[in-house]
Order: sequence, then structure tokens, then C-alpha cells
Amino acid sequence: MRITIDEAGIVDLASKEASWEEVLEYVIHEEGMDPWDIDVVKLADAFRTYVERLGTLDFKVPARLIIIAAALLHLKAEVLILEEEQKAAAAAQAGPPIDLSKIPELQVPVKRAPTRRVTLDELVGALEKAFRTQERRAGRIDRARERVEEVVGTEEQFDVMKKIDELFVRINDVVERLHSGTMPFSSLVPRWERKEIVQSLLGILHISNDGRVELQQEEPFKEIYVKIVEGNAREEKKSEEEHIDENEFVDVPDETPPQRKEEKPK
Amino acid sequence: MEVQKRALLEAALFQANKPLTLEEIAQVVALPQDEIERSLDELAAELRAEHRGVEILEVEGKYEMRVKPAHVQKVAHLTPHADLSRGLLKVLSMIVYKQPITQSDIVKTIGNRAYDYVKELTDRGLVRAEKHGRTKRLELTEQFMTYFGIRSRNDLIEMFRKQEADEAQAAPPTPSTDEKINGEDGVREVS
Amino acid sequence: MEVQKRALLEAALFQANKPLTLEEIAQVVALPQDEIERSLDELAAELRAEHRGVEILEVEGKYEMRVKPAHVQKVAHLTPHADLSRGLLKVLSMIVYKQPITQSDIVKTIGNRAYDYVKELTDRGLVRAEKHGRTKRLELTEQFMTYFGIRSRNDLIEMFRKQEADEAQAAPPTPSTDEKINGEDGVREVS
Repeated sequence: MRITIDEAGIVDLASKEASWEEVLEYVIHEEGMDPWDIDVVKLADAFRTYVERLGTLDFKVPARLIIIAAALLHLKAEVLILEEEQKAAAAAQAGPPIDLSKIPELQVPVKRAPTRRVTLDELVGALEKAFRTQERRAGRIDRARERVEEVVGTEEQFDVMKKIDELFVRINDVVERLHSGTMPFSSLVPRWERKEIVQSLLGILHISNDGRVELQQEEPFKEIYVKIVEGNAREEKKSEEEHIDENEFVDVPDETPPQRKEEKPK
Repeated sequence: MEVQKRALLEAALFQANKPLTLEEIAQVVALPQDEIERSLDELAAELRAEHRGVEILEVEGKYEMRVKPAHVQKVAHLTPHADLSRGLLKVLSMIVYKQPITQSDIVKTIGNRAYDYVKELTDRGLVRAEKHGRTKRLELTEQFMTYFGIRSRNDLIEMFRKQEADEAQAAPPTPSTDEKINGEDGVREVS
Repeated sequence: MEVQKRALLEAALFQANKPLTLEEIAQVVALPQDEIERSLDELAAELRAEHRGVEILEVEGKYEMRVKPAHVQKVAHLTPHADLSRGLLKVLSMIVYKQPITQSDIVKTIGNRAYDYVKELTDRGLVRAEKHGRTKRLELTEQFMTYFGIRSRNDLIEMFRKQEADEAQAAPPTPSTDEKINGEDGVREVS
């Protein structure tokens, strides 16, 4: 089909009271013109010539022509966008996978690590803490001393040596009664009262410290077992009381059976 | 702005270990935010003078005083180095350069370690991961911009270009650049 | 000093997180040390202006840029890292409280760590140690006063007494004071 219409012809058509859709339909379908080939610039020029020739102006004609030009521009723009998208899609599909091996490496940003001064408040806070610790420590010692004195009496009132002697008498009593070198600490305390318990414990700790008894406690706050260390039972105590007798026996070995001693007074 | 407040503004920017919002500055300086903004502009202008070594950087509405980029390399050794491992940096640079990129792209290049790296980067808020089909699409966050002290990804690409050009010209890259990075891989890569 | 080197001097002092020796600065700025000393004096003089928030501090031949004592309190919350550890602060407060005190007194209270702490405090010029029999007698220095921006130890004791009086009236002390300090002991002490 031979195209017979040009831009000036379109202006003619538009001036003959056809709507803009009709004009385009005629140009494309009847004249077989590709809208892509309509030159919008030429169209504008043709319209100017038309207006000059006419002398007067019917506003419907320019309105129609502007719509026609706009519609053409829109169509052309859409075609262009579509083409671009298709190209991009093709490139994305066909192109090689992203090559990440040759990417330059980022540099770590250089960061500051600002430090600050200790504030006066913080120093005063630390001071306060130091003061409290000191106070607490002093307080603790005072309170402990008070409590000990409350229970065991002041140093002058409580004679630990006397207590040790007393305890030894008791230990030996128990050994004699039970025929055993081990006994519960509770059996050594005359009355189960705070003061007696603490004083006895102090005494037994002294004795244990001298190595004359061994103390055993399986669990905290449970019974303490007192075991006489070999050679520290009544014999040793006796050694002071019956010193002379014992020496006699040593001097007269073998023939002198121990029971002689008991028979003697008879 | 009265002298005392001006001094406080400088003290705050100097002392902070992270970029400060206008609110944070306002709390210290006790002034309305618009006045602070004006003072920040003034200060920034002063710092532009050539004899000054620091500048004010604004990223995403947060302000930071930092050494001017021109001097950074010369003073970087005076500060303990940053806390991004070599592996993390590598993944980050891939995202910078090729954004938007998917997690599977990165896995293809560096293997399964990529999953851990991506997770750490998203945990640290430097990267945003969004579902994208069966994988995730990765993008840089504002926090990334703040951390690296840049305004846009293009700043970085520019830096890359410049760096490449420098390296092409000069001798092989100085080792100090690499050593500053904490390699979690243990071995230094030969480039 | 040419403008570029002046900028570098500022950048170095800004960036460093510890006091710098003249040698260290000279390496960055590439100038003879006497010239650097002169420039440091100039810079320090500039910073003395009231509208500036930082200052240059010289301690035992090392230079440091610091927030001025008058502003420390207001900006301290912007970074968590104090330049004195908790242990150092403890020893320091013992000296404030009991001055003159001997090193062995401190050892008795906190154990052998005391030797290191006392050494660091004397290195930093906050404490003076003088031989005293087999041990050392410890005293606060002028530098200590400068650091805290006070005129005398009495100022401090006064503050302390005042706070105590306040607290005796009011609620128990807030724990925040302790938490701001970097505990090198790792554990917070229970008080």
C-alpha cells in the first residue's frame, strides 16, 4: 500500500471536525502509516502553515492537533521504554554470572576510640566506697570483739588455761566411762548453753592446737568428734599426779604385774 | 551561641565515640535544635580551613567529628584498629560494588561461609536482607553509611576507583593497609 | 608551621587514644621536635580561649588532647571508656583519703596488684612516690589537681563530706557511678 498522506494531510483531516481518535485511526488503518513515522515536528510545522493560511482560528482544531501530537509522543515513548526493558532483560539472562572475584576490597574505616577522664563525681564515689569499706572493716572487727566478749567474757574474766584443765578432766572421765578414745564434743560441755559451748570450744581448740587431741567434724554445724592422740590420755595426766609410782614400776619390770599396784594398799 | 555552649558543643563532638543526633547534642548544650544546627554549620565552616585537621560529618542526621580524609592514613596507627574481619569486609565490598546482589551470588563466589558473614552483617545492622525468591537480596543500610562515614554508595565506588588507579600507578600496595584488617581466616591472601 | 602540618598535628592529637610523645608526633608531622614543641604551645594557647572545649595536656613529656575539666561532667556519658580503670581509681581514692599513705598500706588492703597500680599512677603523674624506709610514701601531685580540675585535696574531701551528708538524708547511692568505669577486675564489687 502506498502512503499518500503526510503531516499536512493530517492537519487537514483534523481541521475537518473529525475527533482525534478518528484522525489517527484513518491515518494508521486506511493510509497504512506507521505512527512511528509521523514526525511530530513536521506535524507542528504543517499546523503552523495551516493557521497562517487560515487567518482566523477555530480553537477545536489546535486542541485536536495537540491531543494527536501528545498521543503520538506517548506511543513512541512507550515503545522506547519497552525496547530498553527487553534489552536489559536479555542482557541479564544471557550475560555471565556476576563476577565477584575482582572486586576491590573495602578499607576498614579508621575509628577513634576516645577515652574520657574520670569525673569528679566518680572519684568522690570511689572515695566514698573506700571510706565505707574501711568503716565496715573497722566495724566488723569491733563487732566481732564485742560478741566474743559478750559470750566468753573479757580476757581477764576468762582463763583459758583453767578451762583446758577442766576439759582434760572431763575427757578422761569419758574415756573411763566409755572405754573409748573418741567422744562427741557435746559430751564435754557441762551445760549446753551458749557461754559454756563457746568457752569449751575455745579450750578444745587450744588442746587440738597443741596436738593432744584431733578434732573431726563431718559437716558444718554438726557434732565435732574429739579423739585423743595416742599417749595423751589419763596416763599422761597421771604422769604428773602419780609420777613417783610410775617410776617405781619402770624400775621393777617383768616380775611386777600391774595389779600389784592395786593390791598394794591392801 | 555563647562561648560556654560553643565550648560544650566542641567537647561533646570530641568526646563522643559515635555520631550524635541533634537531640543528644541538645541535651548536652541545652539549646534548641535549630540553634545547634546553625552552630554546627558555623563550626563545620571553620574546620574547612586548611590548617584544621578535623571536620564535621553529617550522615543521616547524625553528626561526627573526624579526621579529614586527607590525613586519615597518616594518623590511623594512633588508634586501635577496627573490628571487621577480612571476610566480612570482602562480603561487604561485594555488596557495595554490585548492589543489589543476592546471597546466592555471594555463596557462589566464596562458598558456604557466606551465610555466616551475611548473618553477622545483618546482625550488626550494616546490611539489610530481604527475601527474594529462594534467596535474599542484600542492600547496604544507613548504618553502613554512618559506620563508613560516607553519604552514599557512590562515594565508595569513587574511592574504589581512586584506589585502583593509585594502585595501578604505584608500587604494589603497602602492606600496612592489609595488616590493619583483622583476618579471621588467619592467612593473608596474596593479591 | 605550614598549614598542612598544623592540620596533621591536630589530626594526630584528635585521633590518638593515649598521650603521644614528641617522637610519635614527629613521625606523623615530619618535623623536628623543637618545632613541634613550639606548635604545640601555640595550639595550647589557642585552645585556652573560652569558646574552645578541649585543651592540650602535657604529662611527663607526653601530649594529649582532652575535654577541659569544666566540661567533663557534661559529656562523660558520650563514651563508656574512662582512662583510669576501676582498680586505679580505687587506689587513687585511698591515697586521697589517707594521704600521706605508704605503698605497703595499700598492698595490705588490696594485695599485690597494688604495685602495678601505684606504678601506673606515678607514670601518669597523678601520684608522687618517695622512698620511705622499705616502702614508698605516696602523695597526690599538682597533675592530679589539674586532671580533676580542683585546687586542693581539701576541695575533694569537702565534696565527699557534703555528698555523704546528702546521702544520709536521701536514698541509697545510685550504682551508675561505678558502672561508667571500665572495670579491669572484670567483676563488679558488691558493696
